[in-house]
Amino acid sequence: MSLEPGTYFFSGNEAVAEAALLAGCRFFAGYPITPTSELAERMARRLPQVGGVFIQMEDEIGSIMAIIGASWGGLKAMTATSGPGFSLMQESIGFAAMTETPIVVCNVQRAGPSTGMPTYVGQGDVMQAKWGSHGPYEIIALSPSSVQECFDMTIRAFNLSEKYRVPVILLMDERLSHLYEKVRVPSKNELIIINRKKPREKKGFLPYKADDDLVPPMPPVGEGYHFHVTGLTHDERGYPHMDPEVQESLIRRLNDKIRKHVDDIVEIDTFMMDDADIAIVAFGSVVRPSIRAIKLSRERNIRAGLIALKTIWPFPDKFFEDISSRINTFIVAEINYGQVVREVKRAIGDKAKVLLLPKMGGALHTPEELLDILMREAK
Amino acid sequence: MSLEPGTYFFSGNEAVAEAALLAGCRFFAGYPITPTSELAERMARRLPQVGGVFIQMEDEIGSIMAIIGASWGGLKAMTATSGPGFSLMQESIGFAAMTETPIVVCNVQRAGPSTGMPTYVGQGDVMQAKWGSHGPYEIIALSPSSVQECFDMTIRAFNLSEKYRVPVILLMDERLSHLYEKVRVPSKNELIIINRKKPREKKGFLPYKADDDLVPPMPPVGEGYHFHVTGLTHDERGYPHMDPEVQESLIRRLNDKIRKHVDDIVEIDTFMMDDADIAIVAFGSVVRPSIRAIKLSRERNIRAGLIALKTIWPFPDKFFEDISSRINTFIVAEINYGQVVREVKRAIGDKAKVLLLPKMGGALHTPEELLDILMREAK
Amino acid sequence: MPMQFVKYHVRDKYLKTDRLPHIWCPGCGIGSILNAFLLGLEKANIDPDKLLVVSGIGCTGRVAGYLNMDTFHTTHGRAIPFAIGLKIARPDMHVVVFSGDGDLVTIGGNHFIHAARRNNDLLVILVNNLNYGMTGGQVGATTPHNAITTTTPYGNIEDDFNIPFLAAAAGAVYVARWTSLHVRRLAWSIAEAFHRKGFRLIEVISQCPTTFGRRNKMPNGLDMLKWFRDNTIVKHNADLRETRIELNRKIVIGKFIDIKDKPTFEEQAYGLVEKVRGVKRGE
Amino acid sequence: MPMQFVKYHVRDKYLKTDRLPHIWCPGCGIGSILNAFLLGLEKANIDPDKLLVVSGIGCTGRVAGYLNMDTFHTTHGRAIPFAIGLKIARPDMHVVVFSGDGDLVTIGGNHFIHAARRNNDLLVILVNNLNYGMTGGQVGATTPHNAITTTTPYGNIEDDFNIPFLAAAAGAVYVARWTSLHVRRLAWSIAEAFHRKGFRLIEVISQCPTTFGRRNKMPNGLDMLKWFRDNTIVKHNADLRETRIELNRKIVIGKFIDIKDKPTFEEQAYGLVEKVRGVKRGE
Amino acid sequence: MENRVEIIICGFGGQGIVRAGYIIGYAAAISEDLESSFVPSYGPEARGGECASRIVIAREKIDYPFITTIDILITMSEPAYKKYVNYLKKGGIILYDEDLVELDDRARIASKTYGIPATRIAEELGNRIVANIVMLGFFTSVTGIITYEGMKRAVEVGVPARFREINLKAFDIGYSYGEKLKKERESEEPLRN
Amino acid sequence: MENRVEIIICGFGGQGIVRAGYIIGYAAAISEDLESSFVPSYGPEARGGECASRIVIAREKIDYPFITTIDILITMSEPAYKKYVNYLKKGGIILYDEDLVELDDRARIASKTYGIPATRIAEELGNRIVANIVMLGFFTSVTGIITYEGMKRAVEVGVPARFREINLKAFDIGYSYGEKLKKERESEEPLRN
Amino acid sequence: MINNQKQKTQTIQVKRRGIVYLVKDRCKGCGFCIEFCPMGVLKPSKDFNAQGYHYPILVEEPPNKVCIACGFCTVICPEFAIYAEPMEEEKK
Amino acid sequence: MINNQKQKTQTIQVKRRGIVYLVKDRCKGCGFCIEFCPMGVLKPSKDFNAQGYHYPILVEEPPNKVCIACGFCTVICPEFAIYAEPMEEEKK
Ligand SMILES: Cc1ncc(C[n+]2csc(CCOP(=O)(O)OP(=O)(O)O)c2C)c(N)n1
Ligand SMILES: Cc1ncc(C[n+]2csc(CCOP(=O)(O)OP(=O)(O)O)c2C)c(N)n1
Ligand code: SF4
Ligand code: SF4
Ligand code: SF4
Ligand code: SF4
Ligand code: SF4
Ligand code: SF4
Ligand SMILES: [Mg+2]
Ligand SMILES: [Mg+2]
Repeated sequence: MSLEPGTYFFSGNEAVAEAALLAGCRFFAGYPITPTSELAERMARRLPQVGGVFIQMEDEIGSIMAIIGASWGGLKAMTATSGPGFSLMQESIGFAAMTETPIVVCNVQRAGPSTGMPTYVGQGDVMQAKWGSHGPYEIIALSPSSVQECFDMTIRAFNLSEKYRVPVILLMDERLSHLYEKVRVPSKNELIIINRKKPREKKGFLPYKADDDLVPPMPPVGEGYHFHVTGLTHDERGYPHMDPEVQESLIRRLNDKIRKHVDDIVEIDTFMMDDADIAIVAFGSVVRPSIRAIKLSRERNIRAGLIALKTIWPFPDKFFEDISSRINTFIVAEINYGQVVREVKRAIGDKAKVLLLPKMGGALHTPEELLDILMREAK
Repeated sequence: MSLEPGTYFFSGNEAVAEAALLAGCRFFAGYPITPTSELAERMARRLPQVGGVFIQMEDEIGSIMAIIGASWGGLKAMTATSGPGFSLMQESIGFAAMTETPIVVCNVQRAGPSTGMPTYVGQGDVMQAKWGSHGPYEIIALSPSSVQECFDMTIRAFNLSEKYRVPVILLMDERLSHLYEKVRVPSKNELIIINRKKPREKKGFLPYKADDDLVPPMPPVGEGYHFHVTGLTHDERGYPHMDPEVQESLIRRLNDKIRKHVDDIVEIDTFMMDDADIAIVAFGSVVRPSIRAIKLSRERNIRAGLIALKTIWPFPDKFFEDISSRINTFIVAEINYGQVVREVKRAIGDKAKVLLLPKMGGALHTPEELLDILMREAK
Repeated sequence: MPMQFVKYHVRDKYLKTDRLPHIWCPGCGIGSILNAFLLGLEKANIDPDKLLVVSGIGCTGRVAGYLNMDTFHTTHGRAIPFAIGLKIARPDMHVVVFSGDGDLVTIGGNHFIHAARRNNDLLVILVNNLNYGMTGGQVGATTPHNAITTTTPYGNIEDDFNIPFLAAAAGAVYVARWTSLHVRRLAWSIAEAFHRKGFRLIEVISQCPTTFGRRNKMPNGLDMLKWFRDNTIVKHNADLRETRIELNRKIVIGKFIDIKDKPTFEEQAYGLVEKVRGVKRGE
Repeated sequence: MPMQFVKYHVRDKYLKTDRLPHIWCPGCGIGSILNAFLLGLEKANIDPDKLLVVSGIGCTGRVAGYLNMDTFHTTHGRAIPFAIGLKIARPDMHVVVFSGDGDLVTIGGNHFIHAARRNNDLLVILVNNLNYGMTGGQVGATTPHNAITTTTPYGNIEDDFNIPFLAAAAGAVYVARWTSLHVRRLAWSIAEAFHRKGFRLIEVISQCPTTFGRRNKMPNGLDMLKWFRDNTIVKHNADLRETRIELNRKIVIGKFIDIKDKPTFEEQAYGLVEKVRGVKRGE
Repeated sequence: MENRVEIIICGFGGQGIVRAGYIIGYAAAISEDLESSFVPSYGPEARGGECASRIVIAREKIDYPFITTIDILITMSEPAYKKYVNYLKKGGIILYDEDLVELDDRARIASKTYGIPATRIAEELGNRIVANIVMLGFFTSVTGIITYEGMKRAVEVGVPARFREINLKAFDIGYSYGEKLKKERESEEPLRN
Repeated sequence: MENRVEIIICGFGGQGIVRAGYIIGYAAAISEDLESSFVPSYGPEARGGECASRIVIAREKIDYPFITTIDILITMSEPAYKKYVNYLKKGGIILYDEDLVELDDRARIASKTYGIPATRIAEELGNRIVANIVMLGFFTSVTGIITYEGMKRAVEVGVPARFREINLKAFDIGYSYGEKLKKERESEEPLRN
Repeated sequence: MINNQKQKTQTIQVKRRGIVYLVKDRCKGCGFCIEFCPMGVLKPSKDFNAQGYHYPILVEEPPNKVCIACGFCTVICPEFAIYAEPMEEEKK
Repeated sequence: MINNQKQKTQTIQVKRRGIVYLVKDRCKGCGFCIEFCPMGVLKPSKDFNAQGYHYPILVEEPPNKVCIACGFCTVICPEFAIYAEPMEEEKK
């Protein structure tokens, strides 16, 4: 009963829900919050149809802990929330990172901080997605810019989380969650589904001994592995071990398993970048007015292009380093007071001018605003 | 019954507690956690002696919300926690930022992520202190490197929070919290205590209309101001107002009131920087082996110096920009996998080489490790 | 005499009238409860300048914003801990927490039981509209078994909390339950509770026609009020094991608990100050 | 016959013996309770491979790490929601939550009452050592009034939770309380509870000589066990309003609640799957 | 149809504005071989108050799925009309419930305006709530952007099964009303020039 | 005293190792006009297990307040001795409870070693727990880093009031024991050269 | 007060009479005052108010249906739109 | 089992006898087994074990004080150090 291939007219929220089911998600635990409640509502209706379970927990902490538990129980699992709930989930995101639990967390960004404007768009949680929990850890964060991408990237989110045993954040925004667009659902054989690797043999199995890809196989429960999972610093057996050297090797591996696979993880879309000397950098729904602005600028003979970040974390440092020599000015358009722009600056150094075009929240940049700055900077 | 001037032998935890009382703190709400429980324990004993109240809440969320409430009730208030609790507090930190509530949050960093190594040092919460809550907001974060600084900077933390009506994070680490050193307690007239400004008159008073310093006076309760406080986007009256323009001006001001006062807020200690061409950048307890390493390097004719960050947020961009021309190499030594180093890189661009000397947690850098890298990089 | 058309209402002095009309749907019960609250305030003879009102997030959470007093609209689930700090800072003021069921006993359930246990000196008005109104009608911990909500499209498989029982088990000293139809008794109860001390809970069952009623065959506020009229039974001091709300059973309302002499947290905390310092506060 | 010195213990098969000795202090009660748990497991005839044990953070939270089974040491206060997800994923397994009082009813209190309400199919062993052991003896929601702890140096001004009452009010189907001295009855109770379904709570009052006992005139484990011996009274089906723990009153222990037929959350959730799909699960 | 058409349907909460928007978007995207996007107005602040659906329909992939200027304004309340008419493109079209909306001078910017007593028709059919579908039928007829069959299929999908019949009836009435009006207009046309 | 002296006191949990470390640090910082730092070993993992206090005493401000090599090792258990003796500086000093610790070859690195039956003395005084203070008295005498008065003041501050008397007694016994030992050594000294 | 419903149509002896006031444009037409007025003196208007709702008006004059200033409408109205006060002569 | 305390010194008729086993170095000397053995057959050793604790040893031989394999020490021991089993002949 998961979706038949074909064309659908979905909102971003709906697309994520349906893609999750196709990716194999069979458990959703969540707590209502604008602007993503419809995602949970669809899951509540759809999960029983595919043999899965929906549970509304008492809060967001309970929600994410329940999906972490379910993931260890063998189910692909997700939750969805927005700023206030995402903030509450931070402790548990660190726990999932530390225990290498595959989960998908959809965070639909609204205008913050605090309660802010619940029904209006924001992009203020980009840094939080990477840094919101304590201690050094890595996650993956993907940012779709159309309903089709909501769909595709949800499947990718599950795949990456299973492959790297890491929490994957689907960093949506309010505009997308409530935007309806056409979605093409691929056929079963076009669909790529990745599942976590299982231990090859039980004897001498060390639950936290990684393979060459730095990812350890994940043992199933109830089959006699007798493994222990802990958020304390642990050795390869999974036993707590309070020793700076154990910490050094565990934490380095947890981070490196993502950092060393940047090339596999990072996806970037570019538009008219071949001959561009000025570029807009955007992500999420801001990509849409940006495309329009690039088109308008080209009509005015401005050689502008667009860099649309589909993967935000790990940050595509190398991409920016490489491209920076060809570009005079990067304009980072984001609905916050400067987050991705810091990363771009760090990656590029002094090799090009980097400008921030911020919005505090509540509205997208208009194509005209973007065109204005392109025109101003192009000359 | 707060402390007499004189010399004391305090742990970092004790120094913070006593300084808070001297700064006027009369309410502490907290939840036990290693390595900062002794701070709460001292407050539990001391607060009743000075007429204040200690409450142990049911969790960290309750703790920080209680101090926010008490601050609106007119008391200077603080809480103390470590990584896991700090993660739980993130939603409320955003609320305090949005409602411009003066509070002090002491976060004693231990080795993370997750439960990690509770009794061992870490510095992995630096980025979290700035970005842990959703949406665009600013806080202030101070980082002491000796017990005397724990004392002095706690008073400063209260002063800055009152002056700018902003949450101030005292970013300690486990080494400091359990280190005992000599502390000089100044006399009453050496002590500078800042209190929040009150409205000048009731008539026509707009609770969120800022003065020229971008900080609005804070009305006391029970005196007929009839003000409303909300985490929703609000206009100058404090009324919820769902309008991108209101958001734009409110959020811009909340951020700018910190950004525009960087010069007042930032404090940096330097050591042997006058003629240095290579610099260690450190903060917290890592400053201590760094000083030693600089001394050792000088014996070997290496012109090394130390930049000790006392204020981490807002980040001292300008300081680094200014100094970067004189320095060939910055070595950022931190107990995480690269946080402050990103900021230094961003601030400096390509003007100097920036290296990270990371530790994953559990131990400080030794003076020898630091000396090694200085020797390697100096040639 | 015909209807007298006027510009002001007798309760206007308590309200930020420049914010009216409020955001609540036509037929919503929150307005009636707020109205009864103001009547209770008046009956209890409380000076609004000595009153602080704290709300969480939700439709009910908007109450604070309409009151012409010092008021606080906090975060979801955290009105109680905020109020705890506020009350400790100002033990001379009345602190009322006015919020929704989801806010106070679902996400905020832990603060609720701990505040009851500690006997923090708060008057809590809990508007139980049997679901999450603000976010569009999801199930809550107060949604009756089998009820339809947006996240229980096949009927709620969970049981709901028996809030008076829970509050009593946690230690609340005053526990009453009314509905948004029983506004007069509610007002009296509020007035009475103002003159008690410690953790006091008044649960008010209310209608949310827009999101709950609509999906449960009571599309209008009036339908739900009639349900309350026909399906409630007043039973003071009822056995609290019998007060769970079920769709096909009478809802028990009344005053269930009224303990007058339990010391509050604040009395004890400031008592400690006096004990430790050997002097009276303020000296 | 003299003492037989040996290398292995009869319960070793259940333990990760390479991790012994455990970190618990000499005279701590957690080891005895763990021991009784294993006896109960054996009595109930539970295959350890069909058992998942989840702990939170705290001294008691370390239990999971010593068991030679699939075990989970989660975050502070969150063992229950983790276990909820785990159980839903594997409804064929027994899921036991084994954790401390602070973990389960202080920071984790909300998950506790909601899981009881929902009747999530979990067996919860709550070790109540009247304080926070792991962090050095702070007050908890279970610390009796007037007791001395590191954060109540002048005596605890708060009242403690009556955990059985709270669990019952929230909806638990099996509620019992024993002490770390009553290990045999405890083991029987655990065995019995394994054969019930739904949210089952067994509270075990335990000694923490190091941080609690020391400050309350019972510096050794033995002192505290003697206190339990002399100050407990077995009263099955006791009136739960009478079961709060006070320093100078008898502690009521026994089996208080035992409801056998309430459907669990998992039964209903998978029942919904069958209803909606019209087929049995797995087809 | 031009390459890109931007439509707003507006009124107040409870008039089925969101559903109508969804149905148009769905009809374009699924029934027809077009691209479309749809954004409902959203949130508690809109309860009972003003409400709007924004639809973009295009032949090619839609880069920017939000409204810039309005090609077609469908309005079912006076306040909504007043708010949105300012964004109407010169030469755009206005459809309106003629019992609820009184056009003013600003409507002159439109090249064409079409009124229908949609709510009255719905009330006659026995349920005010189908006024939105009457309006959809009318829209289908007078604009021709979506075929009759295409929109009808979308209505079938977009309304709850138990209300399908009355909605399809409403749709047809609206459609016929549009057809009739067009005919009348054609004959009047010369006079208007 | 040299400019910087690094001291470790070690043993197992329950021997008052942390308190002893605090008292030395306090004595140096407050009673005397010196600088000092003190770091207790910490945390639940240490319960009943190994335990150590680290103290640095210096004439000038202490840049690096942690131990690098050990000048003075005070040890009250064999496992602790074995662990820390490896870090002892050549020419350092060892103080040890002679009933609980047996020095081995590695002690040769020390310039001097001083044994005292601190625990036995404490037991004779009626409470094992004051063995740490016996050791402090002994330390005061044999090292001379802190004056007798200075350390005594620190002991008064550092122990609970109701145990003050027995602790001061313990301190004096330890001190006298040291004085006696030093005298004996002095007479022996020539032999040792 | 709730069981007073049945008395609506009865003629009763009224002790005092009230004046009913309305802030017309606040009314959202919920009908609570109309339904639960013990005397049944209210009915919905034909007109709409500015918000588009049918607000309450008084049905008829004494002796059958008169406002007794019971105050129920005053407190049940969720919009702070309606209130009643005893007539002057009876106010004290 | 708890009230059995008083029987310690009584001579009682024993049905079965047990063998007591000890993993010596696990013992932390809490004394629970010693204190609560219903037969009072245990006492602390003079020696220390490797962890430095006095472990339990058996007091004396029959008839007064014999282990009856009641199993209480087996289950109360927090260290999984002591256990008792019925003697072979009685095992079944
Ligand atoms: C941390 C967090 N989670 C979720 C939300 C979204 N949210 C807003 S109100 C609400 C529930 C409101 O329900 P209730 O408290 O019953 O109030 P009502 O609207 O029914 O009066 C929720 C879940 C939020 N604001 N913050
Ligand atoms: C979020 C969070 N807050 C605080 C802590 C610190 N902490 C660890 S264990 C513990 C309390 C333990 O008490 P309890 O649950 O009663 O277990 P016990 O040690 O008494 O068995 C606390 C507060 C933590 N790990 N995480
Ligand atoms: S959604 Fe429900 S609770 Fe919220 S205002 Fe509307 S009727 Fe009231
Ligand atoms: S601190 Fe208390 S609970 Fe923890 S191991 Fe020691 S005695 Fe047991
Ligand atoms: S005051 Fe009473 S009698 Fe008069 S109109 Fe209102 S409800 Fe009816
Ligand atoms: S109760 Fe108030 S809002 Fe409702 S109909 Fe009467 S006057 Fe209007
Ligand atoms: S089994 Fe029973 S009788 Fe035998 S030693 Fe153990 S406690 Fe004593
Ligand atoms: S109960 Fe166990 S640990 Fe305690 S004394 Fe006996 S054998 Fe040793
Ligand atoms: Mg509600
Ligand atoms: Mg405990």
